Amino acid sequence: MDTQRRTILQTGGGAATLALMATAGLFNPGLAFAQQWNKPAFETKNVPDTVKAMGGTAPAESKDIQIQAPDIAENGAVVPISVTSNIPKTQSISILVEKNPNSLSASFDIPEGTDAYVQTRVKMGQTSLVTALVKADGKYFYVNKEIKVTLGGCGG
Amino acid sequence: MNLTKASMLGAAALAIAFTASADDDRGKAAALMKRDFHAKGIAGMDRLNEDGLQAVCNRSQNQPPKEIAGRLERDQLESVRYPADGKFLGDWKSGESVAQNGRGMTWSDGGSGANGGSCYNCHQIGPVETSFGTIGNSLFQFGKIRGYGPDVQKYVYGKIYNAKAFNLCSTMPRFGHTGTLTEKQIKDLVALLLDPNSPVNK
Amino acid sequence: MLSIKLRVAVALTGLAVACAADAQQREAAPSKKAAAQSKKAGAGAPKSAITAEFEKFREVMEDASPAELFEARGEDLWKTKRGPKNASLEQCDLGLGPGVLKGAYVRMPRYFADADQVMDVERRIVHCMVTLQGFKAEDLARQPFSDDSRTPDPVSLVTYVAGQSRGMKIEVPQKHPKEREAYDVGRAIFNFRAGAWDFSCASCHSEDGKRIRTQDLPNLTSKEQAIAAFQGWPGYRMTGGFMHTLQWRMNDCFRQQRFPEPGYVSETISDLMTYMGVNANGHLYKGPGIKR
Amino acid sequence: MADPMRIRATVQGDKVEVKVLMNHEMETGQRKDAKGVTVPAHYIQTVTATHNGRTVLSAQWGPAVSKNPFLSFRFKGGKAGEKITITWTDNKGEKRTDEVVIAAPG
Repeated sequence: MDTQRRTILQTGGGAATLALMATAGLFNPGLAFAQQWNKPAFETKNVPDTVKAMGGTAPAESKDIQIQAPDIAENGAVVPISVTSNIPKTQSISILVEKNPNSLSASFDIPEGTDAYVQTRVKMGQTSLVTALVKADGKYFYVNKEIKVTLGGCGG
Repeated sequence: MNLTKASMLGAAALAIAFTASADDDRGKAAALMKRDFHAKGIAGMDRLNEDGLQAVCNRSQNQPPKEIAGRLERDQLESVRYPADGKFLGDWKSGESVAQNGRGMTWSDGGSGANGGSCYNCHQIGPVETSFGTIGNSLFQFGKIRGYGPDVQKYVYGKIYNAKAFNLCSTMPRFGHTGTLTEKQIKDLVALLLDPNSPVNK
Repeated sequence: MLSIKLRVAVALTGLAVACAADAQQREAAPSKKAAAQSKKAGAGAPKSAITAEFEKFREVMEDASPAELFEARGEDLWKTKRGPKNASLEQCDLGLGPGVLKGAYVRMPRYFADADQVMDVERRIVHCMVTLQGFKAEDLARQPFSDDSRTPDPVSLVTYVAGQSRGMKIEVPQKHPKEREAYDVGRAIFNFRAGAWDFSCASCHSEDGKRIRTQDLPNLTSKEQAIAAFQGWPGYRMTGGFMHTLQWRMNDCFRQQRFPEPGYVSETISDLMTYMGVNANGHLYKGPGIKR
Repeated sequence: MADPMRIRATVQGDKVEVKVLMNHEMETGQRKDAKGVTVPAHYIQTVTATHNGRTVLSAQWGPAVSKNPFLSFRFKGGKAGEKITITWTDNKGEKRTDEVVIAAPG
């Protein structure tokens, strides 16, 4: 409970600062989001907290999001993941790994004219659900996929 | 009869010819390795010296004539030290961690810390671990299939202690003979395979 | 003890005149039928499915492999004047003439008259760094493998050179007598069992379809599979995220073989690479890859 | 200073496909080195891709993005011969910018 309240407060603070800086004309507003690293979101330790810290409420599961990733990762240090959203007006795509120490791996802002698609590679400490969280037209959607992580090689 | 004899002689001659050139290459290989290698950590240069069994396997492409293999296997079996208390079954839970543990005898091992058996590197064993090798046969349901009796227990203990006592040029290391695993660890592994309560037999 | 020694001596004498060896596997197991059953009773996912999944995503990653980062670094190192002699490596002869890189990697190891030795690519590059640039061999051998703190220059250089043979056919030469001798001695090293666990290279790499844990083990004695070991090296190893060459791969195999350590860029390694490379001849080399 | 990125940008139909490899340790801050000392966190936090002064993708990363990171995306409106610029900034304030010319379809 405490953690949650603090996270929300911090997010609020971050947004306020951002607005203030934008008003002051301190940087190009087009670059604003990229320059502002969402520290509270990256520090959350479970998926619901991450969603909250990113400003999301009650995300709905959606079949219009696809995660392309291996069912079994050959090596948890490098798990290739691509996410495609077919939801109109997709604004951002985030990749969350439930069982990692911090759930949020990466978040991408998709401006108009850019496909709602990203591909990257993430670390996974163990077998886990991976969540693709999409913000579209101000609303939040998600889809989950389980990725198994195995031991391998001599000596494990 | 004559024909058989002649073909056998031919085979013998071939074998000798082949062996001679292979021996020559092996000699060069051994000399080269002694020149090029250096001791590191616990892995001394003495490890490049073949022991008798290795020498026989190296010279026969791991297929020694039956007669010789039989004699040497008996020697290996005589060297197996079975537990003084006559009990072979330890704790299967500890056995599972010995089976998982791949540590032991490399130049990066040494110092403190127990060795493992590296069992999963080569064998399927328990039902949960999907990351298992296939150099050895599957040991899943070992006890269920082969029985839990004292004979099987003694065989498994001996096999882990010195696999070469049962198949002279087996790929499997001699875990007891080389001091890699302790008596207790081998008992725990026996339990992993032969305790009716072990997940291996569920 | 004495009796064991004596019997071994007898056995060795016996072997010298041995006829065709008895090929039977004589596993003294209580029941053979049971063994077959136990094999069927596998609990894990079938190997083929796992391997197919790994290969699918390995391909995805090789399309944009971190190895490219090291190729770029290697190219810089190749072309930059460095070392006590302030020279670049552009005059280094990898067997096809000074500075000729295209196809050099897939034609090594090979015999070099100037050194009167068979050299694999890393051995030759180190040779050039010493003779052309004035680096000291001892310095290069001190910490030759990638770790947290650094990627050694020869590793990036090998990666660059390997990249220049992408898509080319492997043709490791066997013309010179020393190249043929390297193959034969390489095979003998490959089969030499010794050490604490009685292992040779062949213990893991002489049968089709075997794995350690989930890792496929190429059968290096087979034409069809030797390529699997040649392919993908130098490789970006996902574990730790290090670039490694075959020089490292073979060094680490000897560690796991429970042997002492082979010298860096030693003849032993060149001979093993000759054995493996010749067995892989005729296949196409895909360039630096990704490894587990 | 960090080594250059490898950027590939290729026209595909009415879109440009961009693939980026970056040289970066992406240290989590939770790993211990051989001596048992914790290696401090060091990872890229933000990435921005621009084309003709317009942001075509921006990203925020945590330490769970793999070492030597890879990123791929597609956008509309780019032509062969034009430039793409990528910039990353890490948690220590280090920064790297590289650019590449968009290639015609292969």
